[in-house]
Amino acid sequence: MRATVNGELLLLPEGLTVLTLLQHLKAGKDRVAVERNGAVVKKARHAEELLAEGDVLEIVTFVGGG
Amino acid sequence: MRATVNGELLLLPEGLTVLTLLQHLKAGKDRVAVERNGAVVKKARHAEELLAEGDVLEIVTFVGGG
Amino acid sequence: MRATVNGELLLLPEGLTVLTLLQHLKAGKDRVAVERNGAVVKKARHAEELLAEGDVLEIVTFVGGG
Amino acid sequence: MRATVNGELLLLPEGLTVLTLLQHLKAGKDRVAVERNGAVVKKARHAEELLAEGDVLEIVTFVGGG
Amino acid sequence: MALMDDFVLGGRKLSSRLIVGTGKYKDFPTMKAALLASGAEMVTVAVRRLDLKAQGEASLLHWIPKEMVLLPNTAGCFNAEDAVRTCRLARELELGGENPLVKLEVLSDPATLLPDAEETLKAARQLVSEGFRVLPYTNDDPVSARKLEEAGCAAVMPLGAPIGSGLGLRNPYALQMILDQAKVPVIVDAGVGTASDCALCMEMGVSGLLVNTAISGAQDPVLMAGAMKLAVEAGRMAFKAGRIPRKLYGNASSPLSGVIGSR
Amino acid sequence: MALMDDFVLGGRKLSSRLIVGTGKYKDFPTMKAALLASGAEMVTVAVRRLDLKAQGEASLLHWIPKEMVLLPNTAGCFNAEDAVRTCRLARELELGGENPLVKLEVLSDPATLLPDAEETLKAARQLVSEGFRVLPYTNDDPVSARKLEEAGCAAVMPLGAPIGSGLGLRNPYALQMILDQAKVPVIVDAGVGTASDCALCMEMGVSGLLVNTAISGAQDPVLMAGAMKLAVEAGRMAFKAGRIPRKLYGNASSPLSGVIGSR
Amino acid sequence: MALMDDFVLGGRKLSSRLIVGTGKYKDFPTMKAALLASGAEMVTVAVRRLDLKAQGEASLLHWIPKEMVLLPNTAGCFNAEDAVRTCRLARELELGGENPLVKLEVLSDPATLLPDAEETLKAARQLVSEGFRVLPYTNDDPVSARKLEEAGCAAVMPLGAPIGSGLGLRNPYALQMILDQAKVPVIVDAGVGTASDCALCMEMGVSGLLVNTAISGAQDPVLMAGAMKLAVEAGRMAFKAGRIPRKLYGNASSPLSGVIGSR
Amino acid sequence: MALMDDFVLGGRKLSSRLIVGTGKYKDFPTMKAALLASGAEMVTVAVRRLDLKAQGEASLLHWIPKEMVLLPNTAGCFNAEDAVRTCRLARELELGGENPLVKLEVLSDPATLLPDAEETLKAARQLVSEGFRVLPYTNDDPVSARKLEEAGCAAVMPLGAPIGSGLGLRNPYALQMILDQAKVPVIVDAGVGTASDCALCMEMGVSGLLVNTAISGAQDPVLMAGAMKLAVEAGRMAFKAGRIPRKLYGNASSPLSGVIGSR
Repeated sequence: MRATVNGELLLLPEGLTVLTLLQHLKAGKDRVAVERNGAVVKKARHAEELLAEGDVLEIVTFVGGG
Repeated sequence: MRATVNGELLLLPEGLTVLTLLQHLKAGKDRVAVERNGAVVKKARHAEELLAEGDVLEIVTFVGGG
Repeated sequence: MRATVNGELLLLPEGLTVLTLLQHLKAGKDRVAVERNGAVVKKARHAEELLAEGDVLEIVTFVGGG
Repeated sequence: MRATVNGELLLLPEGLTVLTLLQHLKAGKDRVAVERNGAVVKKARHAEELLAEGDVLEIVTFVGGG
Repeated sequence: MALMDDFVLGGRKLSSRLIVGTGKYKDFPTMKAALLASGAEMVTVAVRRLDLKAQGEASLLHWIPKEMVLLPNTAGCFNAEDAVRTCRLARELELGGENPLVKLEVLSDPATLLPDAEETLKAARQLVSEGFRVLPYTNDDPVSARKLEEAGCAAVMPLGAPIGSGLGLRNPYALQMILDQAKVPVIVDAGVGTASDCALCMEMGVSGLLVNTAISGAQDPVLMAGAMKLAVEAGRMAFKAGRIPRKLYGNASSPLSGVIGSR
Repeated sequence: MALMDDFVLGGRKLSSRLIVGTGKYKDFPTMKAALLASGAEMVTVAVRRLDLKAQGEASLLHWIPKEMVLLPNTAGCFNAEDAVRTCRLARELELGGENPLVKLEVLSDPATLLPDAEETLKAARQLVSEGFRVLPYTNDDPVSARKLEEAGCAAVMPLGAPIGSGLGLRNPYALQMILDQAKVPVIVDAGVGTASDCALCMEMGVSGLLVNTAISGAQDPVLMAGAMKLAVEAGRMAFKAGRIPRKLYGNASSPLSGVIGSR
Repeated sequence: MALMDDFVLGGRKLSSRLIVGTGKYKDFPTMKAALLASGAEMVTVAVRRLDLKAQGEASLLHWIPKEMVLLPNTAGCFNAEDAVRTCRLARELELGGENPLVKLEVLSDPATLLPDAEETLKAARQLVSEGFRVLPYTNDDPVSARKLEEAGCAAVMPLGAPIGSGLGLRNPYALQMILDQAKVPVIVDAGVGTASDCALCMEMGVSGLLVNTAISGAQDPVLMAGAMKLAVEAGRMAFKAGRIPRKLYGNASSPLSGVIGSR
Repeated sequence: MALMDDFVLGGRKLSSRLIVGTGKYKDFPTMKAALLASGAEMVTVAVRRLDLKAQGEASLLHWIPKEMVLLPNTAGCFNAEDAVRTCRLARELELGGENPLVKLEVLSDPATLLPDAEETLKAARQLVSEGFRVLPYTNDDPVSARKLEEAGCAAVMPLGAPIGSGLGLRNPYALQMILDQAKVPVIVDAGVGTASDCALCMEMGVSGLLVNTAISGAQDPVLMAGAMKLAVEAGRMAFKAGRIPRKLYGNASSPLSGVIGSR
């Protein structure tokens, strides 16, 4: 399955949820937030939210800024 | 016939055109422009443009300004 | 005996020294310094220094200043 | 005869006056003023004023300045 | 010595870089004398309701030298719509003309008299689409200026300070940024207090200035108008002449050598 | 429009309030053109040793318009005695004259080129006693200025900034105090960088300015000279015209009443 | 002596009036030391894409003292929509909270880094409607500030000068007008260069300052953070203490009477 | 965080760089509280004739904390001779001491309260020859400052502005020149109006400040004293920390990459 994650087109296993995607990307270490096709996916729904072909995902975290 | 001219409600004779209104108001001496119900009435049409009950007219001229 | 003390002409008893003058003026309460006829009289000499007719004395102390 | 002119020690013919010195130096072209041993020599006296051994002379003119 | 560098503002070729207002003079003769003393080729006028009671009153236009270009403004408007309507009437007052010039001025409130950049931009877009040549009065925010230029305005006219404040150029940094980016003429409008304010702005490279209160409100308006005329020319010439750099330690203007008594 | 207010400086009646220097020009023709463009009626010159090697070299004086009054200076002197000797020679160079004018300039050191107020005062007292009309260059300390005036100087000439720095008027507060107390003309000497600096000083009420480096060092000295001329006139006229007061909140220049759409 | 006057910003009670950024430090330990030295109780953080390649990299949050309130910003956004999306993600990152605080920053372009007032206002209206407590970074135009306040922002944060410029408060007149009208806290955001800039703004009556580059870019960031802390407190205290008026002529601090030698 | 950098002034090691005056307080308790709040280690006092009529009146010295070093001044003296006599009396008042510290202040006139540089220099030379450690109050002329240093003064104390004017540092250029050349401590004496003035001077690198009216004349002198204390420390720390450079165009404090929505 293809999806655009943080601006890059990735080839991903089928049937991923937001949660398993984050695990797949080893993005667990940080506090992150996820936007799927322009809408935020609440943490509470990470386990259920299934990804689909062509999804556009943004995975963000806090960095230094002023 | 009643019309609002420059913010004042006036009682006017029937059948006035923009041109005769200006004469009636002795507003000839200055270079003026007329707006009728929000739209400019071109000088060329002053003689034809008939006023109607309830018209809102603005008659303006140049004054000193910065 | 007459002497000018801090700009004022005073009539003083004969035989005053700087020390007895200060006592006479009840000027003991403060830390003071004395100039006689333009020259400082050191504290050590207050007891010996005899005043003379027409002396010009300045008795000063510290006051608030910037 | 030796004299210091404008800071330089010069060997000069005997019997020069200020006037002949200026001619000798071809200093005629400009408006100049002359100081001899610290004192100005008025133009009127240039012809009489005889130079002496060891004189210190300053010959000045106007230059651009602010 | 005169410097020959005309500039084009809203399609008009101008040799004077001082535009003056016609407001707040104690009488018309004084105004006329000041306009002439200023050497201005373009003067601003306001559009207002004809006073129906004032019969046969002298008209402003009789007192403005014929050769001066009229620049109608929208002063007094506090929203885009009123400003647009005012411009349409101004065009009619000017007896048409293909691409009428207007000074767009949309204020935020009577207390500060500061421009409302948002409404000004809205009005500018509409007026440009109707063929007006728009000279917008704006704040000193380089972003507002850029948007007005992108909207097709014929110039940008940032304030130096609030209208009538006489504070001069409060923020040269902002003006410098506006100048760095602008491809249309930059005119400093409002805030000038005295002649040196004009010279200073011109030296930064602005194309011109628009002044009213500083002239009409001076104790001697005609003399001040003359002062502003010279100051604008002086500032322009100094800009062209290329000033010396600023440094903490200077250099002697007279030679330090050849001094008497030295060895 | 021209403003008629001559002033008297060291016994000379002048209508131009701009005095210019003759130093540091790339060549004499440029200098002459700049002097003419400046409209100056008085120009400063330095007194230096004749160059005994330079035969038949063109003379400065051939390039200074005859109608201009020469103001010899003592630039390059670092003590009172050298300055006094230089003035005596200058008097001789000027072919006498009852009360010769001199610009007294005693500097403290070549690095800062700042005036030595103590030595300047000493020299001023001596020169006045010898009948000179002394125009002293000084710092911007009102006390120095007062002492020079009390010593009988014909004017006081405080710096705006160090010679050749181009920083303009660094301390308007000090200049204001000097103006408040002075009964002789106050001339701002040194520090000017560009035209607006001149206008600004004149608007404060100084009698005139003395400028050299800002003109001779400009990329186009002749054009800058013209700019300075206009700026000085503009500043003088603005001073006379009486500027509007400064305030944080301004006033409308167009009437706020009679706007369309209002009730 | 400590001055007790907490203030409330976006629902948070703060005793420190200095908010600091976390950007551009050479390393996290330096950042943490500077944050502690600044005494700040609120720090800004940016929201950025997780770097998918950087495995196990240290996280910013481990280096920010737990007691400090995070203020996520929308830096890097150049339009309202991106800013709104960024705030929604920030809310999620902050693990909810009823009315999350955000620093709204919508820039016009990477060259000037100036705020786009139009887009900022658009985003502010949307965010307020979604329950955010919005602290908007804006230009120094009092009209923009008023509109943001009317849109329901919890504060207004005008710039002192462009981000990272270090120019300090370029236009105190504009800031004064913003203060005169504002009913929400006014925070000066961006432009500070050194400690005295902070003191000066606080003395005008602003509620606080937001500083990043002036600290992280100093040669000794930790020492500068301490300097800013003291300067903000000093400025606040001076504002409360009521300064003496400015006048050209002063008054003696020592008595002029009772001097020796007098009559 | 505290910065450890004591300095030596007239042989005294000081950790506080704020010297305060004791004049013009509404009462002694307020003065004492302000002295303590200021953190000063050295305080100025004036020498005046004892009031022969005021029996048993409270003495100033009872209200000055014992640990504070007294710095007697010659305020009120208008010529060198009176100043020298006053210093000799002050030495006696201080109960001797090998090399007594004095603040030399010779004023020109009661109207401007400006220092008379000529008389000050004369007095300084005499006092140094008598073994005094002289801290002279002077104008902001770098040449005066250099001569006082050459005369053997232990520091130079240029004014920021006239005594009691509250105008702050009027001429930073002059102060910079004084700092560039001085090998003794430079203390800004007089002119400070509020806390930011202190920070600004310290950031330029002066060794300390002397403040009186700005504290005693504030609406809340004790609070202002505290503000000045912090501002002086803040300014010193900022000077040591090394500020960022000023530039017209800034730099982002948040990374411009990694923004959502970008490609």
